[in-house]
Amino acid sequence: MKRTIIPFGPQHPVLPEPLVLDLILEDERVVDAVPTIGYIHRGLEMMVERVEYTEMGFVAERICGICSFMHGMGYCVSLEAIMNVEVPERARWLRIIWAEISRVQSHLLWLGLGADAFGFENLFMHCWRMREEILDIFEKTTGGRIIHSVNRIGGVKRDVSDAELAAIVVKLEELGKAFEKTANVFGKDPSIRHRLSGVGVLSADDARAVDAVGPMARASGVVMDTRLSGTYGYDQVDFEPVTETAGDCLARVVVRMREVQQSIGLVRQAVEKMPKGEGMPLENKPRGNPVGETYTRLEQPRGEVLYYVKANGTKNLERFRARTPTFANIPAMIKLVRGCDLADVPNIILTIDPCISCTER
Amino acid sequence: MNPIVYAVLFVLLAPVFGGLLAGIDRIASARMQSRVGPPLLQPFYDLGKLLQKDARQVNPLVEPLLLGHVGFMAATGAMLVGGVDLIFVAFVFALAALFLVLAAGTVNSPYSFTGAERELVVLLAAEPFFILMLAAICKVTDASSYQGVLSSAVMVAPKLPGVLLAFTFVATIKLRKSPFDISTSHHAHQELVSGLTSDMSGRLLAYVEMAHWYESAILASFVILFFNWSVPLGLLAFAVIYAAEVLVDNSTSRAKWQLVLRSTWAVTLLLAGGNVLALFLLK
Amino acid sequence: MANPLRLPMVPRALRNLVSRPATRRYPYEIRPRFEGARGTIEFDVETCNYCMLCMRRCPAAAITVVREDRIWSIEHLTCIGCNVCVEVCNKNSLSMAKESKPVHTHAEVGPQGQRPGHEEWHGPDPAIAAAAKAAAAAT
Amino acid sequence: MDREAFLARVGEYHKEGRRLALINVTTLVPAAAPAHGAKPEAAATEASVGETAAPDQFEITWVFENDKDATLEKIREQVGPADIIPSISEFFGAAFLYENEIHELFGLNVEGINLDLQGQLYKTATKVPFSHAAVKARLEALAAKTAAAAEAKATTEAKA
Repeated sequence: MKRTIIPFGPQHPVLPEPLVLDLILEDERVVDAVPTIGYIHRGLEMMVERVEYTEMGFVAERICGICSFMHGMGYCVSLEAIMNVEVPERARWLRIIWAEISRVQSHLLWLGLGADAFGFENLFMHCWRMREEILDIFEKTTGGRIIHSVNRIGGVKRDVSDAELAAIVVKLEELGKAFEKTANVFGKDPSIRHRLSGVGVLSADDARAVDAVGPMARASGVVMDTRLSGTYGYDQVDFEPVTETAGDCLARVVVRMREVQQSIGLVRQAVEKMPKGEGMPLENKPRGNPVGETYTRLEQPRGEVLYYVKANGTKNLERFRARTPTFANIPAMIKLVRGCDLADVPNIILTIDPCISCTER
Repeated sequence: MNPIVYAVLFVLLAPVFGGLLAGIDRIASARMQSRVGPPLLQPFYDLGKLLQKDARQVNPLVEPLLLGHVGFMAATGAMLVGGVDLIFVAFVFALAALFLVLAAGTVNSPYSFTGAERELVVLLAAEPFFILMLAAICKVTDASSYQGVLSSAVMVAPKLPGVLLAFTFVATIKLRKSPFDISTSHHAHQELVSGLTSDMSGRLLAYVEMAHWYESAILASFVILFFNWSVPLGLLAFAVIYAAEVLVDNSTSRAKWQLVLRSTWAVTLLLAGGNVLALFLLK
Repeated sequence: MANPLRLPMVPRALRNLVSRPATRRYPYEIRPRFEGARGTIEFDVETCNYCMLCMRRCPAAAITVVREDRIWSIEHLTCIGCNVCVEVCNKNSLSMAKESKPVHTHAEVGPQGQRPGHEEWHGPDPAIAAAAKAAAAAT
Repeated sequence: MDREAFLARVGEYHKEGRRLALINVTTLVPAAAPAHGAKPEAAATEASVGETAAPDQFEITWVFENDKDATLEKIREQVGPADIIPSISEFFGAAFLYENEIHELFGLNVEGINLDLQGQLYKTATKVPFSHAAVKARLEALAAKTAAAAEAKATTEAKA
C-alpha cells in the first residue's frame, strides 16, 4: 500500500494557527499523526522575570486573542487568592457577564471556522456577522474588541451602567433568536450531517483516558464543567452543564451551539441578580508584594484552563504557568485523527477548537 | 456563415463570457452571504494580476501541460460550434480535463497529487454522463454536429428532460461548485489547500482560470443544444441553471468524494439512462 | 437520514440576495469607534513632570522617559493600548484617543533613526520653564 | 525521588478516576538581585514557599483533579538536572505532551514516554530556555541593567 505523508500546517488555511501535523496516509486513510508546535512560542511565561506582577495580567491576556478576557481574569483571580484580596460584588458579577459574553463570542467564531472547514462559506459569514455584534458590545463596555484590559488584581477597571446592561441583555436575546435559525442549519442540513455525523467519535471512556476537557469531553457525555464548583460567583447562578452523548463532530458542534444559548441565559441571570446602582466600588487595590502559590481553574470556551502562580515576595513572580484547554485536548485530537479519512481531518481538528497560540504561550 | 468563423468567434469571445459570468457569480455569492462583493470585472483584474506575477515552476512539465489544458479546452469549444462530430467533442473535452490532472500529477507535492487523484475521480464521475448526453442528443435529433442539432426539427429539451436535470446535477462538478468542489475550490479552506492548483502560481494559475472560463462557455453551449430552436432561450436556461448552482453552492457544505462518485453515477443512470431508455421503449 | 433535498440555508441565501449587505465598504466607509474605545496614547507635553511612572508601569516597555533631558517618547507599534499609563499618571498628561492611528506600512526611519511609530516630545528645559513661570507670576 | 512509591501513588490516582491536570516545573534559582526591593509579605496560601533556596534544583508538581468534587491532588518533588524522571504516560494518556515539554524547555530527562517527540515539540530560539544557566543569565543581565540605570540616575542627581 502506498504511504503518503501530508504536512498539515503550519500555514494551512483550515487552521489559522501554526500547528503542524504530519499525517501519514495509506490511500485516503490517516494511519498516524505526529504533532509539532513551537512555531509561535512567545515565551510569555518567561516574561515574569521582567514584567512586574501588577502588569503581568496584560501579558496573560495576550496568551490568546479569543479567550483574552478569561486569561486576564484567571491571572487576576490567582493573584487575588495569593494576596487575600476580596473582589467587590459588582465587579465579580461584571466579570461573570463579560466572561459569558466572551464565551458566546468564542463559540460563534468557532462555529464559523467549523463551517468554513467543511466548505460552507455562507454559514461562516453568518456566524461571524453575529459575532461582530458581540465585539461591538465589548468595544462599548471595555474599550477593546479583542483585548479588553479591564481586569485588575482586586477587581475591574470599568463600570457598565445599569441601562447599558439592560440593553446588552435585550441585544443578546435578539441575537439568541437569530442564532436559533443558524443552529437549525447546523442541525438539519443534510450536507453538514454527511460531513459531521459519525465522524471522529470519542467515547466517554476514551475522553477520560486522554484527559479531554471542555466541550470536547462534554460532547462525549463526560460531565465536567469547572463552573460547577461554584467558584468566582458561579454558585449564585443556576445552570446545568451541556452534555451530549454521541461524541462525534456533530455532537461537539451541538454542545457549543447549546452553550451559546446557555451563556446568554447566564448573562441575563447575572444582570438580574447583581447589585444595582452607580458608583459602587469596583476595585480593592492589593498592598505589598505577593508571597505564596495557587492553582486557579476556570471554564474557558474551549474547556478548563489551569493557572499555577508562584510568588516569592518580590515584584516579579517566580513562576506563572497556564495550562490551556487546547494543550489538554491535543492528545484527544491525535487519537481521533488516527484512522479517519483525509477529508475528515479538518473537521476533527477544528471540533477540538484548537488554539495553538494558547498552547504555546 | 462558415463554421470556421463560429470557431474563431468562440475562441475569442468565450473568455469574455466566462469572465463576466465569474464576475456575476462572485457578486451574487457575496450578496447571498450578505457581503458587498467585488466589482463585476474583478475576475479580469485578477487574471491580469496573475499574468504579471512570477510563475514558480515546480516541474518544467507543468507549463506545457497547462497550455495543453487551456488549448484543448478552447479547441473543444471551437470544435463544438465549428460543427465537428459531437461524440468526438465529448472525448476531446475529457482529454482537456485530463491535461489538468497530468499537470497537477507531475508536481511531487502531496496536496497537488491528492488533488489530482480526486480530480480523476471527478472525471470518472462526470465524463460518462457527457458522452451519454451528447449521444442521446444526436440520437433524438438525428444529427451529429452542433449546426445539425440547431437546425433540427425536433426540440431536444421536451424529449430529454431527465438528461437536462442530470446535466444540472453534473454541471455542479464542472463548474466547481459546492458540494462537489472536491478537487479544487475557489476558497482554499479545505483539507487539500485548493487541491490540484495548490502548486500553480502566476501565469500557470491564469491558464487554469482561462480554461475554466472556456469550460463555462462550453457548458453554456451544451445547454443551447437542449433548447435548439432558440439560442436566447438556451442562454436563459443556462442562466437559470447557473443561478441554481450558485444558490446550492451557498447552501451546502462540501461533500466527500465517495458521495460525489456514487450520487453522480446514480443520477446519470437513473435520470439520464432512464430517460434514454424510456425514449427507446416508447418509440 | 435527513431529507437530502431540504436545504435550510436556501431561503436565507435568497433573502440575503435581495436585502442590504451587512458589510461596509471599509476604506471608503469607516465606522466611528464607540465612546471609551482604546486607540492611540496622546501626550500633553505642557503638564508632564517626567516622574517616569508611566515608563515603569508600561507592560510593553513602549514608553521611554529621559528625565534629565526632558524627553518623553513612545513606540506606537509596541504600545498595547492597555491604558495603564493613563491610569497611573499623576499629572493627567496622558490620555487615550478613541481612534487608532493608521498602521504604518512602510519602514520609514525617522531623522534620528527612529523606528516607524516612534513619537517623541521634548519638554522645555527646567531652568527656562521655571523662568517662564516666574515671569508669568510677575505679570 | 522514590520511583516506586511515586508510580504507585500515580497509579492510585489513576484508579480513583482522577484526571491529569498539569505537570509543572519551576526552575529554582536564587534571585540574582531583587529588581525593586523585595518586601516579603506574611500572607501565604501554601507553606512550601521559603524553602526554595536549594541551588540548581527543579521543583516538579504533578497535579491531578477530580471531576466530581473539583479537588486537586498534588505530588511535589525536587530533582536535580541529572535526575531521571519516570514517565506517567502509561497511566495518563495526555502526559506525553507535558513530559516532552519538560524535556525541551527545562532540559530534564523523562524516561519511558509513550510518544517521545525527540525534541520536536517546540521550535524555540533558545534551546532549553528554562535551564538554570539560561534563567540565571537572564536574571543577571536584568539586574545589571537595573543597577546601571540606578547608577546613571544617581550621577545625574549628584550633578544637579
